Amino acid sequence: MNALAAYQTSSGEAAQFWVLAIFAVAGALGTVLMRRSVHSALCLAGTMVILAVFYLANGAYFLGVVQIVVYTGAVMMLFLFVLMLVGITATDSLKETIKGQRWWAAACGIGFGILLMAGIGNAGLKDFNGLAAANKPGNVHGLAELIFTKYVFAFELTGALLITAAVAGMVLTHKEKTEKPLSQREQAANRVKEGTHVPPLPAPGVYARHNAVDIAGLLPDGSTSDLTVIKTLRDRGQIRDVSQEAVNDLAALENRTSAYQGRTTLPGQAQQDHQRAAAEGADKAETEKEVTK
Amino acid sequence: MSFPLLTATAALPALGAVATAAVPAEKRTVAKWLALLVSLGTLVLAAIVAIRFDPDGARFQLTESHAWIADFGVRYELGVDGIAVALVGLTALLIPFIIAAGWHDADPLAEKTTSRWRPTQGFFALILLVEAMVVISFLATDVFLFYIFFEAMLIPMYFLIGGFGDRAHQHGEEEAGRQRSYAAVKFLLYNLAGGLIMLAAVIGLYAVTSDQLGSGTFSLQEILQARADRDLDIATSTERWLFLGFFFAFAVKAPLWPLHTWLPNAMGESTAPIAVLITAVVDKVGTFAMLRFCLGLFPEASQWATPVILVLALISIVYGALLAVGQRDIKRLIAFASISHFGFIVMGIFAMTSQGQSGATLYMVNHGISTAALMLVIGFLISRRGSRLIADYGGVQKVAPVLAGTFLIGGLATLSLPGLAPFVSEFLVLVGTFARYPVIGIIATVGIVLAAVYVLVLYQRTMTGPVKSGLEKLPDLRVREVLVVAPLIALLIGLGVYPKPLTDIVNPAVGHTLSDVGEKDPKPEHDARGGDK
Amino acid sequence: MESLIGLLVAAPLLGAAVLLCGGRRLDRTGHWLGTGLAFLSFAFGLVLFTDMLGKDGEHRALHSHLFSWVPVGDFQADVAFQLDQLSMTFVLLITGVGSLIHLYSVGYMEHDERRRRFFGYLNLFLAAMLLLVIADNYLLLYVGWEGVGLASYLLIGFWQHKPSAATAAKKAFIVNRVGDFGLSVAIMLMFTTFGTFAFGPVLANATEAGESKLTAIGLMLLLAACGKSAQVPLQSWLGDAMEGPTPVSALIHAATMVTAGVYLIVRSGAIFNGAPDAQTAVMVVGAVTLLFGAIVGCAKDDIKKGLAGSTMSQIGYMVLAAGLGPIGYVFAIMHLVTHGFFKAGLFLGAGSVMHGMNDEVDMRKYGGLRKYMPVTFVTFGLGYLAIIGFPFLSGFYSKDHLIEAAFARGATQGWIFGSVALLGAAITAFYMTRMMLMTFFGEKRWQPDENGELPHPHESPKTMTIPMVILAAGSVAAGFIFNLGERFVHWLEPVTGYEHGHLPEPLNVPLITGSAVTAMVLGVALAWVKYGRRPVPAVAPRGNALTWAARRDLLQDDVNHVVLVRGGEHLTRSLVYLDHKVVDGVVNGTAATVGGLSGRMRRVQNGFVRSYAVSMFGGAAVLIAATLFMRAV
Amino acid sequence: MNPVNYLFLSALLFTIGAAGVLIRRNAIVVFMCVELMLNACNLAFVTFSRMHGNLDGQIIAFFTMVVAAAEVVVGLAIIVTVYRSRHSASVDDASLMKL
Repeated sequence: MNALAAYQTSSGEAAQFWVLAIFAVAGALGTVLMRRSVHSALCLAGTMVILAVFYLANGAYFLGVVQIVVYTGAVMMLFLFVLMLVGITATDSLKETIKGQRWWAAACGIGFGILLMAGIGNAGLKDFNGLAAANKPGNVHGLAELIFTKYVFAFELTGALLITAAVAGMVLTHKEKTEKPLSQREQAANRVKEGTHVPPLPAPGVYARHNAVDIAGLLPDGSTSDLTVIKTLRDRGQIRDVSQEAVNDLAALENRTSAYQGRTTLPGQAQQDHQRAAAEGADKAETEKEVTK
Repeated sequence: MSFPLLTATAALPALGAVATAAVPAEKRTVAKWLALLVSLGTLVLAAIVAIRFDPDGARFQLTESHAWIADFGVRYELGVDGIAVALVGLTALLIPFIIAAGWHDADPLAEKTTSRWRPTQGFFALILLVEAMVVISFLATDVFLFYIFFEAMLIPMYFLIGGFGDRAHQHGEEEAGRQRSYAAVKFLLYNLAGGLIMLAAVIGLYAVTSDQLGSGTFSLQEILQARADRDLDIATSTERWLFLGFFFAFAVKAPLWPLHTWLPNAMGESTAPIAVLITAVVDKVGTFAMLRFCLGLFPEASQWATPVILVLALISIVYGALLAVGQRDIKRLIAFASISHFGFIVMGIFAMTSQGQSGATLYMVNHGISTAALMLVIGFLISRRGSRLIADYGGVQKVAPVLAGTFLIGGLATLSLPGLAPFVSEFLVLVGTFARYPVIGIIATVGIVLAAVYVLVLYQRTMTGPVKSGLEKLPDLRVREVLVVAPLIALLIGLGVYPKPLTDIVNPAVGHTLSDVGEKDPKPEHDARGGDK
Repeated sequence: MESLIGLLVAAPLLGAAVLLCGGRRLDRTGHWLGTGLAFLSFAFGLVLFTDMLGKDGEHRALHSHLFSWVPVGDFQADVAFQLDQLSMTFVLLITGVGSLIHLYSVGYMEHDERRRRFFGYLNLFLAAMLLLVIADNYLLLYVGWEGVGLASYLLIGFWQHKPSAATAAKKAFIVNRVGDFGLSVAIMLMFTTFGTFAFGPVLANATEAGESKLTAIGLMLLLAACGKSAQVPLQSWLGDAMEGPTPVSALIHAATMVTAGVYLIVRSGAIFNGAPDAQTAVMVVGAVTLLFGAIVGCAKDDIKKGLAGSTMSQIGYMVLAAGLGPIGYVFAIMHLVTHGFFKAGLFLGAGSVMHGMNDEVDMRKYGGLRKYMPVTFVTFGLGYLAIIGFPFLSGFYSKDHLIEAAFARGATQGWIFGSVALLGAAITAFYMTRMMLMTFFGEKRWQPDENGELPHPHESPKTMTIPMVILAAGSVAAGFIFNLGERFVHWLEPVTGYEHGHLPEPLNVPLITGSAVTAMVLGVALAWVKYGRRPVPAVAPRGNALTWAARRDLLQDDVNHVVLVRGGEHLTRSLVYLDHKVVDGVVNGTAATVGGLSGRMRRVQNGFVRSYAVSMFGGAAVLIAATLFMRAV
Repeated sequence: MNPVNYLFLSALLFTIGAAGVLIRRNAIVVFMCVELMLNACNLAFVTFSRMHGNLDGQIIAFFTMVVAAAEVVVGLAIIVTVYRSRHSASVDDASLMKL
């Protein structure tokens, strides 16, 4: 490997580069284009391993190993863990929702890539020293010397950063219950204390007028009780109010009955009676609602 | 180091504003009296400044100077010349009247004992805050210091315009709120735009001074001195650009045609005392600054721009008067009349004669007083009837003769009747302009005819004729209201008959300004005074 | 003595202040206070007059410097008075007639609940008018000038509840303002030309300034005089001004204020002497107004408007005389004084008639009043004789001299203006006779008023008749006294110059006097034929086109209305529209454009992180491109 | 072969990673693309190290890795938290700042 300090690399390395580079790029493309995130993660892992090989080829032995152990081993595993948490089967819809996003991304990407490469090509990087001298005492040795002398403060800071990150990770993901959950008894006591609905909710279908779930049942006094409708519908405001229709139907029915039986109740009067009852019922229902709130 | 009188004059209302704002919610009356007392105290301080000021002494007196932002040469520099004394006096004089006139303007509509909302305290605190800022703008001799308060004034004014309007509005409360916020935003945007352009010019000035003097400075006195010693010689084109930057801001504030359209909205939608505050006090900073900064800092450019500015001023005069004739809303009418008057002031300043500039300074004072008198009476009238439309009034003279009488005197002052103060200043401006620009002077004189038209048409439509239905029970002025208006009228007459104390203070300052610009009064063709004087 | 000059003004000014600020407490006594102060001022005037008579002609002028008013640089305006013979004449006329009219008003305004204020305004007028005539510079004169305008405005519009009165007052003030424009410009011209505008230096050095300057000043002064003295083309306000109470018409719109223009021209004689073109303009204005007023006077059925036309015409005479130069100044002033007597008397008589006739002003509804109001009839009759120039009454002397002076001008101008003056005399006789016949002679044409009551004409109370009698005596005797030994001429000579005796060409004075008397007789005869012999119809006949036009003030109001009022309305309305749409529109348009653009730009801010990332990425690409480009260059 | 080719590869990978950040919506994949970009940078650093003949470039790459590790910890923790509250790992759903 000492021969690397040349302007040209060895042909072995060249062959290795051209073969692996293709795979690296393919892996990168796979990361971006795979629908399933697990596949993306695996592609990325592949690319990282190839990069580790490149590091080794470039004389960065320590980094190559670290790349495999830390990156491919630990970080990618972390990704996979999170993928498990979030749902491994989740597939991304590849349909773009933002108008023009793909085109812009493609244009910018291609433009950026071409410009960057043109920049590198233009840079005139003729100076190629190789690491033979630097790696003489051993790569790890050289790195350690630099880290613990020249970059010691940066190193200490990264240490602090890592600790902070660890703490942050714990704080963010940890959800602690600070209070004991209330028992049923305590909940009941609270209800009484707050003066909200003390007795149990009316059973569904109390004096039901209808078998649809969104129609409130009738209370004994003829008014409707919204509490008989399930909470979801109540919250959405989807209670169907047919009380007046029902009352009118009832009035008509009674009238017909009276007429059939030859009773003397005036139709209008009966209707009025019912309407009054309905109105009182509505009032009561309103007060009830307020109480519930 | 003697007692910092000028700082005290500006600081007292500022502290008063804080104290007023801190008064508890239910003690509204305390807040009102506190604000009134503070404004009266400021008046006393202003009077002491006027007494201690020696007209024949140095140009800037009672000066105070402290380093402030040393890195940029910004100093806390205060000083008064005669013009500033006159205008500080005007401000300190008018604020108590504004406060007294607006006594009930900010009372909450319904008594809410638990409310933490304190509109009354806020209203009076904001007025005092504006006073403090206006005073310090008049006193500042450091361009940067001036700029800060010139701009900061917008904040309390914005709230005063947008937050407190007339109780009654012909289109209902909701529409009134919309109009009000429109007016407030318009006021803010116009003045902000002007101010930002000025900021660029202020920075440009700093760049020029630091380039030529070694260290940059904003101090007016230093710049004047350097200019006199020929250390500072701003390149012609640079000077013109800087001048335009300054002038634009002041022309918006003044307001000069065609930058005037914010004024009718702002004056129309705010309550009468605030309308007075806008036109009689705050706008004066613009014309004052033209006189002090535009002419002092950029004499050559001022001369260069004079023809255009005079024409704009002339358009303002005639245009404002014509539009006043066509208004249907009383307050907007007064606003357009004010635009016409500001045209006179600007014309006087740029006529570059001692008559013109002394006249313009007197005009600022007199216009303040006369507009205050007229506008406050109109405010009392509007608060009684609840409408600003001229068509809703008629025959007021019969039911409320005192109100009509004071209204008429205010109106006559607005049309510059000889014997009342505005006549002196208007005639001086006209004479001063005529001496150098006869044609412009003559056309401007047409303004006095138009002034008669709009004032008398307004008086005729509102005060005379048969009593309009709904006005039969209109109460006449109450004691508080008479107390507000009577001193103003007395001042109008007093300054109309004996303006000499004021001219004595103003004349030397105008002389300095004229020598800054390097202009002398034109000599009469056949001096006939030889043996006589 | 000098301090008395200030008191002349101070007395009525104090009255005005006390009466206007005094409140209801003074309602019962206020009018006597006002009248007393007017008489006090008259007394001061008399004291000063006797003092003045005791001095040599050239040294009679008094000067009094009160204080420096507006000192700014070269502009030095002082509050200073100058009382010379010309001013003295006016002071006596103003305070004398003024006091009488105060007295008259005590009776005339007895039933008006706002009488106190009326006297306040009258006092204010007296103060302003006195200030006008005793000021020693043009700027102070201007103060008095506008002051009388204000008083006139307040008094014309005294019955403000009548829209017609309010409109008339406004019109008077605004038209006067047009005149004031002229006075302002004249003062400015004086300041730039002479460096001062005090009478002394300006008039003494007038000849030094070039003729063109003097002409400009003169024309501007003429414009001012036209406004105040109701001369064509600014005459339209005077007829409407009759909406005011009659004493006001007598004092302000006949005897004193409207003659201020004549005072101004005579006072500025030195300027006009150096500007022949301006003088010609003055004469033309005078001559035109003379005929204009006379023609209008012939057609009016409203007694006060008829008298107003007459006033206009008589002031036309004075202006014409003032335009003649030093020859005419004295006669202008003399006619002014005699006119002050008889016209005030006539107005007071008219007021007395109206007082008796339930405020009816239409002469066609009068008739045969001489039996019911003997004192009024006699005093009115004497005034009538004086105005038509009946021999040896005051109007005869003053008008006759005036016509002579016009002819003395010589050449074509002299003939034209002389003939106009003669024609005017004939028309004057015609319309005054018509007025006399319609009011006091013929049968009763009384109409019930709106309450259905027929008027009960009766003689007016003493407070009203006494002033009428005094004024009638003045109209009879003043001319004769003034003319005795050319007394009036010698009195004014030091002010107006001495040239009146030196007529440029020999004139046939008896012939001119004869023609004037003949013209008068012709006018009276024609009127008698038309209105004396036949009964006067109670409803005005249609008449010919000239009558129709004359009834409408020769259409001048219509022209004003169409050109100025309508035009002005359209102008202001379109300007209001423009201001809203264009001036404001530009700014609002800018705001709307910025708002619209921002609305578009806002869509870029769609809230998606990826979208922002694209822009970052694009930005990075641009940065690289820029770096490469810069390196390449 | 010229070692500059490593740099071209690095640029290519970086661009691909960036494009992935732009077009993917799953937060985790976006994150992986960020990692790809970081790795591309590391490759460049290592190559530079070799070119210059000293180890400073490798040190920088080393630090990058440490920081990336820290970033991954925090970033994934955030993703998990967001997922808990919104039941979605799509970056487009976190658009509360949109008007």
